Amino acid sequence: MSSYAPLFAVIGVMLFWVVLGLAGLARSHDARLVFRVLFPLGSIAGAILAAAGLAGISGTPAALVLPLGLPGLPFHLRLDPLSSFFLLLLGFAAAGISMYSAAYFRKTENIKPGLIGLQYHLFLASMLAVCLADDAYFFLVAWETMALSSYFLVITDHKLPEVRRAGFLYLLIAHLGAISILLCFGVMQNNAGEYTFELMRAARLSDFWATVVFLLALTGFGAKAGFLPLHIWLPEAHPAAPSPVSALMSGVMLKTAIYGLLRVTFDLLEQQIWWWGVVALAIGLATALSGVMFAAVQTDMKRLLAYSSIENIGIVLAAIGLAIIFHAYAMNVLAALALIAALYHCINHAGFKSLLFLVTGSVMHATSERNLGHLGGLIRRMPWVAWFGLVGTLAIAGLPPLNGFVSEWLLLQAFLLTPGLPNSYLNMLVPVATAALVLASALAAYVMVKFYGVVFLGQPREEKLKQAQDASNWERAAFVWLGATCVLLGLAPVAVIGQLDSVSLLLVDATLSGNIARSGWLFVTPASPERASYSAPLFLAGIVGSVVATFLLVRWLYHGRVRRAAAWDCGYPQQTPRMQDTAEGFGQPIKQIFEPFFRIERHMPKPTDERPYYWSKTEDHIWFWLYLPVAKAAEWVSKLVGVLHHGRIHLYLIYSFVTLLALLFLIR
Amino acid sequence: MIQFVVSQLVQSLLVVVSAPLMLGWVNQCRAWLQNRTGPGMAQPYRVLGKLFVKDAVIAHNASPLFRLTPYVVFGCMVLAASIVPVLATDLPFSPAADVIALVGLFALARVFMALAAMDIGTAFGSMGARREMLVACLAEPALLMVFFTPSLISGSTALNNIVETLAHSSLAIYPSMAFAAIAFLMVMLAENARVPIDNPATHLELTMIHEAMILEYSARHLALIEWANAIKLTIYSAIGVALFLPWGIARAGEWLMMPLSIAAFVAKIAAAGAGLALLETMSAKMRIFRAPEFLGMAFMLAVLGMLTHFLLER
Amino acid sequence: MELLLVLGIPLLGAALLAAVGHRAPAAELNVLMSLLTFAAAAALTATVIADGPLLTLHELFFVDAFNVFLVTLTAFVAFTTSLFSRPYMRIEAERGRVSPKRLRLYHSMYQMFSFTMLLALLTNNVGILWVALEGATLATVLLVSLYRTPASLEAAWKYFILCGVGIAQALFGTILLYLAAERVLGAGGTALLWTHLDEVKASLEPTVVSIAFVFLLVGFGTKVGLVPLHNWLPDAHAEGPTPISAVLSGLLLNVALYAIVRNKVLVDGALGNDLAGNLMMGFGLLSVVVSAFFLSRQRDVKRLFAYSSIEHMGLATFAFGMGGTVATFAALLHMTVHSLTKSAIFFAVGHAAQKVGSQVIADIRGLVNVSPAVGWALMIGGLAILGIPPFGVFASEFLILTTAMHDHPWATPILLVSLAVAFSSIFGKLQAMVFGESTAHRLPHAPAALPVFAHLAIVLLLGLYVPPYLAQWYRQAAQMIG
Amino acid sequence: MNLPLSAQLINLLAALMLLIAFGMLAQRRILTLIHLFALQGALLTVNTFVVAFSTMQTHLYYSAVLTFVLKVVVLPWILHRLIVRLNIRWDVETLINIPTIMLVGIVVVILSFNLALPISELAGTVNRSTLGIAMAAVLLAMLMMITRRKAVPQVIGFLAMENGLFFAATSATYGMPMIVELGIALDVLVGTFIFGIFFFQIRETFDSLDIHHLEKLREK
Repeated sequence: MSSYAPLFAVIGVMLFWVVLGLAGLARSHDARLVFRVLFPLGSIAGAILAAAGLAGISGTPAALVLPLGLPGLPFHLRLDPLSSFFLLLLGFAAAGISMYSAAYFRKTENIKPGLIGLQYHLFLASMLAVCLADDAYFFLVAWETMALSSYFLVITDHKLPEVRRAGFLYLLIAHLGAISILLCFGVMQNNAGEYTFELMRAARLSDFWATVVFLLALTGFGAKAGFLPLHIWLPEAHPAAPSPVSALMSGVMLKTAIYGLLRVTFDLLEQQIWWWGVVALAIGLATALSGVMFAAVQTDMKRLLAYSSIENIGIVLAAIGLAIIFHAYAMNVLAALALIAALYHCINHAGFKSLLFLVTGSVMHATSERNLGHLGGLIRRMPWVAWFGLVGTLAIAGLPPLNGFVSEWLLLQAFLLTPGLPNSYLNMLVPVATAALVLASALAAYVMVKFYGVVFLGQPREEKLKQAQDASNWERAAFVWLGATCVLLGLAPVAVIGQLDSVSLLLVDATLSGNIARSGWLFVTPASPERASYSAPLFLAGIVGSVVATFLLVRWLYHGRVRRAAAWDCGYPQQTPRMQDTAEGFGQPIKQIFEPFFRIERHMPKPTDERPYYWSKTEDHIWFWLYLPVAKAAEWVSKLVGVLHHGRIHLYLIYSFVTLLALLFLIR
Repeated sequence: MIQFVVSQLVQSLLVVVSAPLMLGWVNQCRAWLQNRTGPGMAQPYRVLGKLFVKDAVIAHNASPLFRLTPYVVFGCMVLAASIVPVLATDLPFSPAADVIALVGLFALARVFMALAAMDIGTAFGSMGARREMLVACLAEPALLMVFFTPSLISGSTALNNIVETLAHSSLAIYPSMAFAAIAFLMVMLAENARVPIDNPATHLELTMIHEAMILEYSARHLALIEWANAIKLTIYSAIGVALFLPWGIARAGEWLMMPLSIAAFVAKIAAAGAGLALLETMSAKMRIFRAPEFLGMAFMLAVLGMLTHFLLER
Repeated sequence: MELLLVLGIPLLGAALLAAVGHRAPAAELNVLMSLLTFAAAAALTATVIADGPLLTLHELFFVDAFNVFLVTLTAFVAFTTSLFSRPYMRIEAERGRVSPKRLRLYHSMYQMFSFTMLLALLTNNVGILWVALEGATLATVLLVSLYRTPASLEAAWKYFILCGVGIAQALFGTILLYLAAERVLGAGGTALLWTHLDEVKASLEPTVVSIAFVFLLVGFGTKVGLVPLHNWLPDAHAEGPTPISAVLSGLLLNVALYAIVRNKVLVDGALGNDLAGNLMMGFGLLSVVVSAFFLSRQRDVKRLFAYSSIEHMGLATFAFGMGGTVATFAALLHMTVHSLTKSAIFFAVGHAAQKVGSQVIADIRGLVNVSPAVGWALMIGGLAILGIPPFGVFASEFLILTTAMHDHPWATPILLVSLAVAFSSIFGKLQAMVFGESTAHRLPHAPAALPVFAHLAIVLLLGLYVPPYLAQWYRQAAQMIG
Repeated sequence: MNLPLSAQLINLLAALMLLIAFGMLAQRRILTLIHLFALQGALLTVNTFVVAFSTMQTHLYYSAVLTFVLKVVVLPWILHRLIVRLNIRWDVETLINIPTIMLVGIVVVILSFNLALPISELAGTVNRSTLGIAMAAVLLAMLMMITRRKAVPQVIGFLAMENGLFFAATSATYGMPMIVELGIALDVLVGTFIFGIFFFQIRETFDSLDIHHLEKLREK
């Protein structure tokens, strides 16, 4: 197999997706064609892409130049391990999600099938192009196309004002990010109309300009990934979008930002400075913590998942920061460890977050409810959705032996290895950072218990929930696909890390394979067997074994008589669903403990109210401390400027007169 | 190889079987301290036996998850028991899971417990689940930080390696371990639903945490859960003694050391149990919203432990 | 020969339409004339491609890489705009906003305007250039006040006075240039011929030339709409008929900028320092910033896009000011794509305003629901003008910003802020107009979708693929402008 | 100073130009304004003749004639007709009071002289200092446009500006090439006509020529 085969396969998939979109547009109102044929085809293409990506990771880099683009700046494409990895991620997620969308959109009212198909497949194709681009112009074209197509998907039902608001916020921040990425490339280019990544790799930058590049990249990609404080669009846009789109945005699109950050920081810049890592680490942890805290107090399930995406992205950023620190001190193996933890977490998150968003999609279709306060007890009505939801929940809560645990385990190992650093301040920093990280993951478990418990367990809080239908076959297939990925990623870390080695070799020129291989395929030993090791298969075997053994033992020793009766609950007579904890109630303790971090509006009923009710609104300080003031300032300035256009022609003549005289003075 | 498996099984079974005894011992000590003649150390066994023969009563709307949970919880605890070095540090299973995985294991059990508690949809169930998760999400990081201090000292996160280093390296005083020990004690109280966070002996509605979660369980399911809790308590004590007074534990393959180490283990565990009882009798249960402060303190101490390690011991 | 056709046909058209402009087929005649002009321009372009720059009729006319593509562009936009104006003006007439007499004036002046534009572009004589630009003002000023509403009258008056004064300053600049030139070239005709001036530019007297450039910049800058000389622009765009807004934004501003750049070449040659460049960068930045902040407070959709024209002209001026091959290339590209995109937007806006019966943004809602063509055209055009890839505007802004980042990093924060503000202001209004619940209703005549989408298609093409000969021109022109 | 007679003559005329410019700046009555404008045109004509005579440039004669026809006969006549039609003979308002305008004017003149100094040093023509005066005339005309409240004086100011330019063209340089001059003349003529049309439109819309009616288009 020549090294070009994967590249051509990938390009083929990209074109195929575009063609699918256009085909849908051609027969715009033919729902059958679009959803029964085009989306499944797209999903198959996704699987092919995943395979190509897998092949590309281990393959040698292959480059290609298209005869498009600006004069002197044709589109450069390149497939190297890094891009292959993210293409793999895109591929498997897209395969599952397209499968799901085929069923989902068919059930959605008043949408134009062709339009949705076009936007959806353009979105996929542009994400693919982002990972494939090898020059600044093509990269940005793909990048903005991605933003644009996803924007149109977000505002699918644009008649709701809040949806439009969400879309506007999203595209605005995305555009800001794009501009600062553009400027970052502007610094790296050599000002001869040459914008290929090759030349940027070759370019040597002073420390100052390198820092400028890094900060611009951090801002630009952070706007897309949702780093603090640029994350506010995320919890707005995800609930607004249709669920498969939220799944794609959260599972894949955020990762393209991570891809860009890695590409610029480790590939295009040849040296890093240690304090960049500290900055990234700090921002990452802050993002993770705030994300998970806000997730804990949400009452809308998609907002909750959106905030949890922010948390996961924060963890990834923290890992990248650690990698930067290690790499800056030329401790490349440790850098590789941190980097692999980051990448591993990316792909894990793609798996379980897509799964969970799809689950919410099915729930919404079955119940037309998004508010946790009106759900509950669905495990009895929709077992498929519920059990795969459980898989996703356990995975995202970082519980062994599923995949979420592996990446957090690797990351913690990386943290525990920091004492090797020559910089004592950093050593002091490590315990705090570790603490924050662990706290975040513990809170994540809290959040997910809340999510799953309130949606699927307990008694249904509304009558209509009793008529909820379980997922259709297409949706089940998607669940199986993604759920299986989560399990496999959890069970075969050694194999995955083996694949990731070529990426870490590319970025920080070191691999873990030496350490990993030392104790066979069964054990993950990042540093050495004595130091730390983890074996998911054995672990699973242990749990399953002991559970089964216990079960059989109990069965064999004692009778299995079971009586059904009303719930006891300390003997309280009638139990109504309203007695269970609501989502708000479940989040209450977190709200109380971390009160200063929230901006809480409470409305307390007065004793005299006839119809007393209580509500509280929890908002983000950042919105009020950062965004509103900026908006106000802009408004103020524009009011100021507006005076210029005063309507009196004499005034205008005076402008011209004065300008003339001023310039005449100037040039003398 | 074979003797490894044997020692593995011996240690795990020892913990699993002797766990109720430990519980009984603690209760007995409490009885003595309160000038009561206690029910006797075998009481927990009797309780378990009785529960096992009873018919299980389950709420109408209980889902399969509800019935699965007791087995999962019990299985997790058994597995945990096989990770922690009790008598000797040669555990063939320990490479499969280090301290982080151990914490993960506890978390897994806890999450299932909480979900099962929410499954029936009673007021107390969800309240208990919420409080349990709250306590846990503060205790778990503290616990992990506690583990990190010794693992930084010993340069390993595998529990048996840690214990090996601590036990058999030339005797060194680790100030950081003092912080870690106090933090660990606090976490242990919280995680095992002991006073001052929770009171295992109460069914007073508004104060209970753990009991509230298992209200709906009966018969064998209840038995499994109670047993699992006993194992958990034992494991915690075992970890405590293994980390903070590791002396006398047998090195890999030292069969002659075995009897000695058994004696040492029993003695240490007994002491720990007595100490626990004493602590419980002396302190009063605190309000649920004081718990975060308590655990926050534990968390801070653990972090301080790591800091002091960097400060003084490198 | 083609050259004479290019100039002759619109002149003829002006005469014809002055005679029969009020009859029924006037609009078609207008289209026909514009089409012929465009054909002639295309032929001219072909010959220039074939055998290089062209200097004819006693050196009175001069076609090189710089103006040939502007000529084609002008003829093309004039043609498409005439296509658009056919249904548009018919609807206006049926609504009784314009009488047949005024239609005659409109059509004949439309042709006259494109004649002056082409003359300004083609002439080699700096004086004629001035005359043509003044002529353009005269041709359009009565069209701005076509509706005879108080507002339109006021707009026209301001347009006339301000541009008149500006153009007078430009004339003074031209005279000074002549004064400087005649000492080198001697009195008489040749001293105003750009080709000759270009040869001897190095030996022109610096002080005179610098003062001359100030007058020229302020004078022509008024027509380009550089802040603070821009005040006529939004009024004229908002109050005139939409086709006129389209050609004002699409053509007039370009040609005025062209005049400035032509003179900049001479001035750079004479001064040898980058005074001219710095002045232009200053004006450019000022225009971008101020117009960006103006955008957010607009209530009238045509004013909104008028200000965005100011912003983009400022960007182009800034790029020309930076100099260097890449930046100049970008500036030329920007002129092209901006005039295409902006005129397309004005087409869409015109139809939208007719559907709703109001130019007020708050009244225009949910266009996609009623007429997807207009709605999507407005949305896509707006996104294109906001510099979203893969449209051509993004290509030029990409080059401009990256170059700025490399050469003048201090300017980029200003640009960043302005672009962000502009984006939020325009896009917020755009989204509200295109999506959401609808207020628009059907029209008696089908909207002219062809010109809009033709323009947008070309802009899209230019973002993804610039034809080699076009790129070649840009390069040559960039070389020449330096 | 021993300049040739022609040069002295031209300088004299230049001085007169400046005088008239100030006169227009100070003038309140429209009718007088128009007369002053015509006078300025006459000066221009004479000046052009002198230049043409002294430098033997035949095409300047044509332009002199052109100037005479346009600026002494046609434009004043049109303006006169206009104000008769619109009967606005007495117009007294300026935005700022006259003395202040005068002061500003002085400043402008000084500035333009300063600017013109280096140029006129090297102006190769018989008359050196006229350029400064021309520039001054232009700027003063502009000042006049700024300060007048009604439409007609603004237009006269505009035309006076053209005069200044023309003066610069003829006296500083030996006149522009003929074709350009024709173009300029045409533009001026058409411009005046359009101004006329405007007067009527404004008049019929606002029934007054006061410009403060034309201040509605503004940022609210």
